[in-house]
Amino acid sequence: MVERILLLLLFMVGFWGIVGKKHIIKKIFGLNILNNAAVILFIVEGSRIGTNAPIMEQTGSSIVDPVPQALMLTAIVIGVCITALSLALAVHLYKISGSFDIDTIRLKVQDEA
Amino acid sequence: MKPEDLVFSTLMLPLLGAAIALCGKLIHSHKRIAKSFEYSGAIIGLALPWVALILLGQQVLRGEIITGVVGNWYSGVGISYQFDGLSWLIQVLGFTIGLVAWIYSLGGGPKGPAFTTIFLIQTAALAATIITTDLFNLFVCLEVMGITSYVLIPTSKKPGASLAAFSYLMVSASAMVFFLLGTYGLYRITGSLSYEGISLGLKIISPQNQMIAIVSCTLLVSAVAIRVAVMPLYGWLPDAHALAPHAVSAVLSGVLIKTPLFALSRVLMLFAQGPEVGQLMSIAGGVTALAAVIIALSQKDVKRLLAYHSISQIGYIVSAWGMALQFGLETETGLFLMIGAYLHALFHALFKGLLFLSVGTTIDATGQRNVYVLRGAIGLLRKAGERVPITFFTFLVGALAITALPPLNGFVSKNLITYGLNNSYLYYLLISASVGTVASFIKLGRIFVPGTNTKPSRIKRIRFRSRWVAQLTLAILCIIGGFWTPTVIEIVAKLLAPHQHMVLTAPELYTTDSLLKTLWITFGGIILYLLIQTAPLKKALTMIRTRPRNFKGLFVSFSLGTAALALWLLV
Amino acid sequence: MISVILTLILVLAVFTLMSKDLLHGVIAMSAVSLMCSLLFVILQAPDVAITEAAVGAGVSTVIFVWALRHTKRRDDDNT
Amino acid sequence: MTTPKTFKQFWGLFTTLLAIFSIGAVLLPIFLNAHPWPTAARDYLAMRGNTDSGATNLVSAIYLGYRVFDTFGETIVLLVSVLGTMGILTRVESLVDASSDDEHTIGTVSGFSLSQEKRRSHTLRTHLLEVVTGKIGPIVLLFGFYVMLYGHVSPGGGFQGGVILASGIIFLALGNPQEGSSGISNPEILVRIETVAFLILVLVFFSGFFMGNGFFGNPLESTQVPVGYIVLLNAIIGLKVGTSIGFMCIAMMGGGY
Repeated sequence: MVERILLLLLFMVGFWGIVGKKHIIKKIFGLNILNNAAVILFIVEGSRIGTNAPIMEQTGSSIVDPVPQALMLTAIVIGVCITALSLALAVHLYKISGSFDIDTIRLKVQDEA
Repeated sequence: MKPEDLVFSTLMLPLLGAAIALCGKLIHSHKRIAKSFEYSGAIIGLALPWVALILLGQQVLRGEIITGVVGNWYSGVGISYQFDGLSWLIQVLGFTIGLVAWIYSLGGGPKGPAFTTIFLIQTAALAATIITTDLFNLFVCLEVMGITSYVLIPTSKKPGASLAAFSYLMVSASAMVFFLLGTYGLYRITGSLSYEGISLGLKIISPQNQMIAIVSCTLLVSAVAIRVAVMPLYGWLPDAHALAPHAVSAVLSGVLIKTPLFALSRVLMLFAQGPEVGQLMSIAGGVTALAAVIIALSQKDVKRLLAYHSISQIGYIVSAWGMALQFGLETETGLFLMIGAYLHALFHALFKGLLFLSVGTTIDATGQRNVYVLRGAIGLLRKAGERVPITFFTFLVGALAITALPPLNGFVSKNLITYGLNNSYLYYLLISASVGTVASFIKLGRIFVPGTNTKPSRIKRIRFRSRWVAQLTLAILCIIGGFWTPTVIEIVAKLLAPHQHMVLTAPELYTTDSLLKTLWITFGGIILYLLIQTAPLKKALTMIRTRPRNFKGLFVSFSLGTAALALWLLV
Repeated sequence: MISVILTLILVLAVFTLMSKDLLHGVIAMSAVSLMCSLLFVILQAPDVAITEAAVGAGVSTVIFVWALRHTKRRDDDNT
Repeated sequence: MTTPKTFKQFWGLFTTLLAIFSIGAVLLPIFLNAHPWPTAARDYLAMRGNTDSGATNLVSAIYLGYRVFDTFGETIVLLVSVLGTMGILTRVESLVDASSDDEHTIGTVSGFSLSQEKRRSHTLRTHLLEVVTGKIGPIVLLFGFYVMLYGHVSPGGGFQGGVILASGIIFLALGNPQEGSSGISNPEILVRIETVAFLILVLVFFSGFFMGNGFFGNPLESTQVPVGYIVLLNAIIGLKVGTSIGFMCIAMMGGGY
């Protein structure tokens, strides 16, 4: 139970990073945390039904559910790709506006447009 | 060739094309060979799937639904798919616009093997999104679709485009995490990821799990609604669509915002709450249609005006779609509304694509995007090398189609929707939105009216040939879409509901009643246009245009919208 | 055990968002990833643990550091 | 003038908290869900997973067998992300150089080199670093290949091995005094391997169709070694991922390290 509440808090921290922070790199941190929270949730809950890793070296052992693990491999990689792209965009925005603050960037960009 | 293989060839061929086009990147020294790689990739990816689509079309018209598991693996773990009439219709829409937009991009728009690769991958993702019946696979498809658009938007090299791409990325990537959580909730209570397993599992869940099912449904719907850009969640769209390269804009607002909507209808059919969601979405859609058109009226950037019209038209589609879900496809009204929603999606893709491309050509030639400044575009285009005013003609076709004047295709689909809605409050919302549409296209059309620019424009000679091909293709499709209406409706009805032997009486569209209505709407639009020339309204519109918009608003509206949807379903 | 690691992750996450020096934030972010992968090892998910360690703590840190090298490190108005 | 500012700040804080807590309230039932985790898929896989795919590592069996379509999508996301990052990177560089501005092209990635003139400083490149990384690089590469090719029996697989491969490539690039002009750390060669690996990956998914097992099906299903498919996919994905991430990192360092 404690873990679930902690995970929810972690998720909310990530969301706070995206919504509350003006700094765009911090927003990307927030997105990362958000993604991690979802991944941990899947893995923690999926491991409750077994005791062994899903590698069938001996038959008959009680393994954890491999499905969420396989799904999360995909989710982690997609998360990193998104992070890479967003960082590249952030650097580009910094180069054209000289700031990391999202509101300042919006003002600068609108001036130029 | 087995039908299962045909289904997958519609998405594997674009990917093969993408791989081939990418090989063109390796050969820098020989421009010719690199080009030939790129073009052959594009032909494999955008033209060959049509063969598969035609073959598949014969099957789905017979009412066959092709289902299975990808790669014939065990269905409890593997990814299941379903190819039915809806998939076929959406793929037709996607490949039409994809092919035309790619041809346009040869003349003006991003170039190079990398662009072609990403463009083909986007098309493949569209094809995959609509055939998958697995929640996690839908997540992956939506992510692929998203990441291609985040990459394609900033290729126009405008500073604002990077910001638009960044906002879109942040909001839709975090929405996709919510989608993942929705998947989690459903997997946990039903033990399955495929739609079939989920719908079986949802029938036997205990009452205390009912709430989890509802919340999961909420998360899925709001994550997809971000992509569709219904009213509270639309904030990322105008900048992204206005600042993207023209060909990409055409695809983005033609196809990319509609595919998730129709994929969502598959998901919603699983839930008992589907009709309620449909009801809320239809209200949101109606409000979107009217509000977006008012904002569109206030814009001065040509492409941003068009982008707000995309939101407005998606409002039409969403309200018809939502009402269709509310009534259910078994009923005649529901089926009609779904046909209207699809036809409007298709026709909107055609005429909005056409408008984006024509206006894009005008912008490229004249270097001016301000509605109030640009005048006499026909003459300027002639100076840029266009002897026959083709761009003006295609713009005119698009504008007349979007304002729903007969006999163009917009008239058909809009009337179908209003016929289906039949005097509910949504009907009046949509009618008043139509009036606004007429007024704003009169405003936009003035760029072609002879006159002198208030600012000197730098005219650039551009290459017209591939642009003409693209624009004329879409214009011809717009014109012929208005004829053969009964046949088209019959086919779409057969595809959307193959197992109902309902005698569909296609509504007579060219009645004096509907023609008179169109006349009134047009008249109202002209009046409204004259009204917005007056000082107080001008001031009000400027206030609307310069209203504060910020990044945070996107997220606040997302979370509040999600909470509202959850409350709506729970109470 | 799981709760302890999760608490640590939570603290690190808050630190990441509160840090004045973004480089500290990046280091904390990769520590979050490492803690995650430790958690996954405990939870019998070795594959995910390897991926998280390689991708979260490795590749994404490299990209973050690259981004900071091209820009500035400090978050001046920490709001 | 202070009142509106504080009001604005207050309003901002209020909306932020509202957003966070409303989303938290919506997510509460999802996170606190105590329904027992479903075991149907686990039980099936524990019984049949090994014989279906031939892989001992059931996560690999799902990742590259049952749900290989997802993995393919993920690989595509990586490809597009690297292409896009490179495109933006060239733009960032061109902002610095204020040079080439040919219209509407996604920058071709070949514009990057580790060549001497592009580099601004050599502060971090010491002799020690060159020797150590140059010697460690091949070992890391070997380890990467091990993780990659044994993914079906032990933890690891194409993607994880690929990332290790990428770090080996970066080590070699750091250790190579000839600025990556030769060997595997040459960006040109990396791009070539990446592209060809992607083409082969697509063709492998076509192969199931040619063998009559449908796209994404196991072409070796009826043979003695069904696991060959997973090993093959691991190898190709590993090469693809390793070269593209390695290339991206080298290009990022290209501006000066």
